[in-house]
Amino acid sequence: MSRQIDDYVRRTTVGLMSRREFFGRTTALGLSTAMAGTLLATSVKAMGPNKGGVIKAGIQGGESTNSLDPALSASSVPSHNLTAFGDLLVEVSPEGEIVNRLAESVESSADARTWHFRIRKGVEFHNGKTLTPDDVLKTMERHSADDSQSGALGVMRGIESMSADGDIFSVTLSTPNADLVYLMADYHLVIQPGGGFDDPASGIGCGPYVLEFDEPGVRHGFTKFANYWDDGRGHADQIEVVVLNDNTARAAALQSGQVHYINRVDPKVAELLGRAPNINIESISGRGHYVFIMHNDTAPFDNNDLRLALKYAIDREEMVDKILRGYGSVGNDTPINAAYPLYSDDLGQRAYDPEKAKFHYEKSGHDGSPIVLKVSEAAFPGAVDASQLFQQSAERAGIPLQVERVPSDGYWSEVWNKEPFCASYWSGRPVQDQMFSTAYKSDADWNDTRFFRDDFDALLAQAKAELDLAKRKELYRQMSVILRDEGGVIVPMFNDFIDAVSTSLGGWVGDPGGGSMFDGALVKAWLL
Amino acid sequence: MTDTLLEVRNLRIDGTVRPPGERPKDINIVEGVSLTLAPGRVMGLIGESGAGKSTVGLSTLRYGRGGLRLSGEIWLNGRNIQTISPGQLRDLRGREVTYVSQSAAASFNPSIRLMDQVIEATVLHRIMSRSEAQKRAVELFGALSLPEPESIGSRYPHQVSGGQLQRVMTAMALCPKPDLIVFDEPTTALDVTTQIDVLAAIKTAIRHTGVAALYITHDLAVVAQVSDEILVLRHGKMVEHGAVQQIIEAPREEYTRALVSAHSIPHEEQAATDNPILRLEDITASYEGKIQVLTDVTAEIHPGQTLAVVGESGSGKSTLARVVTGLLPPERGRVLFDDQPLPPALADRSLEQLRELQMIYQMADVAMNPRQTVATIIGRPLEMYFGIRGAEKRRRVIELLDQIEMGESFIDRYPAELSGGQKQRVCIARSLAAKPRMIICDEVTSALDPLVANGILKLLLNLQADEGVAYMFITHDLATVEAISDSIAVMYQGRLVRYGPKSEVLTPPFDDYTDLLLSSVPELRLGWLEGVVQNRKMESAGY
Amino acid sequence: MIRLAAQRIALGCLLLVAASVLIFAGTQILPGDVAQSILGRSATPESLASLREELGLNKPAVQRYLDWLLAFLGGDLGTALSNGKDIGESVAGRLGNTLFLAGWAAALSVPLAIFLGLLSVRYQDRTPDRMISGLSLASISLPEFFIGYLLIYFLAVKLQWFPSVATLNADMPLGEKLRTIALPVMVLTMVVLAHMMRMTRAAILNVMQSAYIETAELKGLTPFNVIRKHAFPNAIAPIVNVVMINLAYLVVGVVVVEVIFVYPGMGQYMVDHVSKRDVPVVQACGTIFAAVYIGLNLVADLVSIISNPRLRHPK
Amino acid sequence: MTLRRIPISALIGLILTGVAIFVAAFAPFLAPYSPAETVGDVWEPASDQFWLGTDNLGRDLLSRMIYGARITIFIAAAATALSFCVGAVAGFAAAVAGGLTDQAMSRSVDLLMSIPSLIFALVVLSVLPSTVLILILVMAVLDFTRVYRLARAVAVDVNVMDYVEAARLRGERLTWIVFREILPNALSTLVAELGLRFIFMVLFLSSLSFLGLGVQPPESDWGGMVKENKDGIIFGIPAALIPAAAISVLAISVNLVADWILRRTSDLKGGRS
Repeated sequence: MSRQIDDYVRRTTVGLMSRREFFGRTTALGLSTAMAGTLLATSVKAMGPNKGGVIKAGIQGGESTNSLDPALSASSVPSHNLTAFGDLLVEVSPEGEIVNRLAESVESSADARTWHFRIRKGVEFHNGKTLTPDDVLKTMERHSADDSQSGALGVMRGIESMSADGDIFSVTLSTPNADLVYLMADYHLVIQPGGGFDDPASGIGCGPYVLEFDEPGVRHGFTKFANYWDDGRGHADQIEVVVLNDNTARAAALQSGQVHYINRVDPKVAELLGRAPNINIESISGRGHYVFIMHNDTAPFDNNDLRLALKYAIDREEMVDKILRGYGSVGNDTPINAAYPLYSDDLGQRAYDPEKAKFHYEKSGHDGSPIVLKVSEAAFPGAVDASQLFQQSAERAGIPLQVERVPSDGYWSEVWNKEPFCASYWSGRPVQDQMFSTAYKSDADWNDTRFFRDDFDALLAQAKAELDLAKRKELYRQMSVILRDEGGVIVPMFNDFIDAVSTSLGGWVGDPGGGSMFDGALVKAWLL
Repeated sequence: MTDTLLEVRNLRIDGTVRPPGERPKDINIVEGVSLTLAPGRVMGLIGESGAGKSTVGLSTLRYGRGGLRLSGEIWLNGRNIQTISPGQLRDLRGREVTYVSQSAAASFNPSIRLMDQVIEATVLHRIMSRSEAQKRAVELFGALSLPEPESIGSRYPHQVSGGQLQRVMTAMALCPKPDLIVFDEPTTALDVTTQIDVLAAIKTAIRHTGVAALYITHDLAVVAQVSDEILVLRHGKMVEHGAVQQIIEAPREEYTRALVSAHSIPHEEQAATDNPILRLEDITASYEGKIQVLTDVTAEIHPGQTLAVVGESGSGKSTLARVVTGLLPPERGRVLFDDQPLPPALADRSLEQLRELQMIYQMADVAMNPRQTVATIIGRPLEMYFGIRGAEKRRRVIELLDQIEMGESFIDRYPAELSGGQKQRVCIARSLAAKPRMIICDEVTSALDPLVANGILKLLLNLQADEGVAYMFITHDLATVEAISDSIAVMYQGRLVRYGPKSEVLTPPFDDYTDLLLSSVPELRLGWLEGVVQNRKMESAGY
Repeated sequence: MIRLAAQRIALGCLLLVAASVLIFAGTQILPGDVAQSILGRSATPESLASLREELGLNKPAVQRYLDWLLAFLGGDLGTALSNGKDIGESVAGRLGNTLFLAGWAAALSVPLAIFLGLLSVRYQDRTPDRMISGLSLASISLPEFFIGYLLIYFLAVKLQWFPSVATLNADMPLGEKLRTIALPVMVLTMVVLAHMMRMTRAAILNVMQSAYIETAELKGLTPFNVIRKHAFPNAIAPIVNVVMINLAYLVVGVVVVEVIFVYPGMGQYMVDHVSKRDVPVVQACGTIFAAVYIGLNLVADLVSIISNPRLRHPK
Repeated sequence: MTLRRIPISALIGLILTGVAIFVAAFAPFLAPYSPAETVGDVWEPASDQFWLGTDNLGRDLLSRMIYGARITIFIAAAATALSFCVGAVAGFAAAVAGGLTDQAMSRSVDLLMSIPSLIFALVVLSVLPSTVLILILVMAVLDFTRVYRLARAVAVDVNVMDYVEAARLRGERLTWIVFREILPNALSTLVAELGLRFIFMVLFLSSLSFLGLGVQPPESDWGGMVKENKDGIIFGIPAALIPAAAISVLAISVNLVADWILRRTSDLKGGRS
């Protein structure tokens, strides 16, 4: 059997077998997914990456209006660029652990209010300047300024002060946050010389690749940075991001061998594409999830039995099957899944159960008037169809669900967060704390389920300050349980990130943070 | 060499017409035509339009316009050209037989210099080298008494006058030294004074080169001057064939006699009454204030009488009509209708004024809306001016149709379903419907065949007798003038050169222009052309 | 003739200015503003205000237009609001690509169209004519994206002869470039060919009615020479006219093709910036497009003036 | 005129066009399924359950084709009609009025035309709410310029005819001259043009929908359906080819009819000369 596994490992490493397939088979052989993951990872390392060559990626999500300013990066192409020319203080590994990048080490005070990052020495920017903690400080200041347009502005909130002295960069928080280090892994926070105040869009960082040409909306090319500090990255001599927003064009480009991988593969073409002998479909379940949200403070949804009834009345498997066509995983009515650090996999999975649904529905004493679900294609791809499935499965449980379709434009301003029961989408956050505090804390910015629970908030605060991972994990577990059993959110499924990768590319390790190895495939993968 | 150059044996020509949205159907154009022509002889083909003259002429080049189908035998230089290959046919065209068309202006390629077109065939068929051909062309230009024979070849068609073009085209036909030339109404489109020169030029050219010719025309007088024998065609069949003398002096066939005796309409001149219906007071007019086309024209028309305005193209006679109708307000002078000054501009005239002054056009088929039936066309003035509608209107229309000798059966036809003469009659009826006191007739007969034209003229005269309507009759054809006018105005370059009662105007002494004009009108007698040419030579020689 | 030509040119310039005003006005009435659409959902009032200030969006429109016009005439197209790049540079590259594509498409389609036109006149109402007009009818009626994807499927994916994605760049050797744009060129050719061919045919047939064609035939010229020497020269004006219209289309009308083949041309560039309300870019592109269109029509007019012997050789 | 007289090509055109219009008119009765509901798996091949297979969301392609015909033809027809009424009337008016009026109108049309239509449409539609009405308006505005030019050209030709002058001399009003003298003689040319414009509208609409600016989902014209299913093309899935083919067939058949009308009119000219 072990030889069997080794064989799979080898074939997967060199790309003869997709990771999906690999996990399927190894688990079939009785291995735990995690186990198999580490196996694969180690072997990949063992194989050792090939150096040289040119890797090209066909990426959706780029326009001729794109800028190289890290603060403005909001789609795949810009973030590909960031990973190419920039580096972060810390990163979150696919397995959810913190990896030090420009920070050699990270320490925090016992109360998790002050954090110290020891900045790596001898790191050089592409313009020849050497990295100093001051650059880090300036960068963070630029992103946290009040009038900053940075996408990371949100994560910078709650920072009281920052300072740089010696080779230490320190952050002081207004309230304790054990997860700060995760926040610092936000992909916008690329360290720029002088914080990029003078020329934010220069494209100069201390990443593995130097910008060669920048044609927004067309392509971005980079060449290997000779003095790059980390040998574990930047294997190819040159990399190129080709902007291919059109699905068909992307698929065709990969099939005709013009690019080595493409992102955002539409689930329905995934198999078709995978059938090609020289192409693997790489999909990994991320933190993004499709949801139906109920306002806990609005009748009839203020009745937990009704909420439970609806939660039991949805057939998650079917949805993953029909809406995601298998490229996704069932949800458990909590925004947290295995993609999060400190995830506890021992909450029981809630399944479709018409009996229980009927029971709770009757218990709720609802007057039997149709329950209106507002939906639009804008909520998430296939939302309308998903709602129709929901309606049918609910009907089988004797629950009168009425799907009302509303126009796509204005959905986010008029329906979402206003209507008591509608479809929606959450892209997820790097850590549980952030996810909870954005959407489920009583005073959260976007508490779109009107979920006001002091005990929940208390747990959140406690977890924030808890440095003992085991304890935090337990706290998070309790929170998820509360949400699952009493929350207003129905989470039928988590959608996968689907990439299609040429078999000529090696070292592919899916990252729950995002597709294309969290937009880092160009710098992490190599040509076989 | 045989003594017959060309022999046509019972030629038959068929065509196919494709009426819109209908199945195409075959029609016969020419049938049973036979003729023989000896080298150097000239045969005149004469007949009305549609008699198949041109078609027969072109058949000698085995050319059928619009895909006409030729059958029968056409022997040229001893071989039947019906049977030769396309290559041989191309070799025949432009070498053995050449063609001079009615409108040289249209027959020259506007974007190629004349010389290149004149010598094209000659060089193409390797009859001469380019330089020789050019030399010959220049000689021919001279022989055809064209100005600047050396340089005229380097001009473009639009830089040369119509009469000159016609001669250049003759030169083009003569250049490759063909055995036979087909002249297709070469002078019809020209003014009489120009026509005579071209005619003379062509005649001498033919005589000198000794080429044989088919001379196609509808004008007996013209053909009599140039040809040795005449073939009369009608409806695609031969009517009569004989020597010129015999045809014009002793025609056998009824139809031929009619042709010969055309233009003989008895009309007694009437004396001018005291108060004119229309009076033009020293009219001066010009287009966009630039080229002055009318200068100090003063004339008057009396009720129930006809003023003929004669002149060549560009003499300003049509402009005069535009002034009277108000389409072109004059710069100076005024138009009095019934002693009341008419507003110069059309827009300012009252419906009544418009009604009393009607107009008939030269081209009847563009003067009627092709999408309206005869009933609408004639009926419209009735309802406009008199508010007559419905059955009453229809009754009046039928009356009018009877008046123009056409009858009820035509009432629901479209113009396209009428013959040229009938169209013109409908136009007349339309103007009559307004019960006008005066009608302007702009070249109303010049687009028509002689016999048809006569019919129209007679009709107009009868109507004048019945309705007492006055005519302002614009024409370039002096024969017509003599036929119908009471008084005559001769126009030349926008001025009245001679004006007065018919009798005075047409009796000597003449001013130079009128003299030229009158003497240029072809007369139906042998040797007329030579005579005139002779006189002019002598005059120019200063005797 | 010179006067006439001069008039035409003057008119063209006038038209161009008018067009630029129209475009500017149009961009002014676009609802929503740049700042809003740059920042998107994460916009806060402060950041909006600061960005607007920074972009100078709070000057009066007329002044902005004049400033812009002067700069434009001075060859300075300004900088894109959305990514602060110099429009001149970006446009230069994009325009270059567009012209490159249009140029080759024209080089292929124009001669082909005229040849086919002549051919179908020569064999009027016979099999070749019928076939040609049938095919042209079909190609007129096919949506261009349809042709495009079919070509991609067969020539790029199945046979792998040509790349499906036409991302062109300056440092390619010419051969490589041609291979890259092969598919878009084919599509464009198909799209414009039919129209030009039909017009050529119509124009020549129209001339073939004239009497001097008969004269030429009666001189014993071969049918093809009749067309070549006598018909074609007099049909040039209308033919040039339709050619110009199609060239204009090749330059300004190819957004769809650009999308399909991801070709870095002007259209795509402009569309992106429209969605971002990037006024300066939209103005620049719009004006350039208008200039191309007006320019080409001007050429057509001038040709028809020049090719007219009456005007070339006055009496 | 009886069917026998119509040339075969035109007959085919007429029949196909008729079928399309019939289908569009009676869509609800003909369509086996609702165009919006998911009835099968994605991109099922044609079967006797789904005659044309299913589309990218597993909806019955045939039903969507039928409703698509309705939307496509309706919008294209409406836009054509609009642009024609405006364009023709304006063109005639300009031709008959002549002088300054003519100059002013023609120049402003030139101006409008000097802005590339697709770009124009993209700009306008990307900022205005994309409703069917606005779509029609934009398409009409862009198209009427061409109609105007043609109408004016034809009218100018007719306007110089003697019978128009005769009408003027008779003292007819402008309306009579435009509608009774000029219109009937310009009509056939315009009708033929109408057909062509309609095709351009269909293709233009499909381009817009293809660029995502046309009809908004779940409604969809044929062009939009091509867009929805195009991802399948490169995998040899015909779902996108069917609507595209439909567009072509419709265009061709209308073209055939238009050609025929054109030929008839030119015959008429030939008949008169």
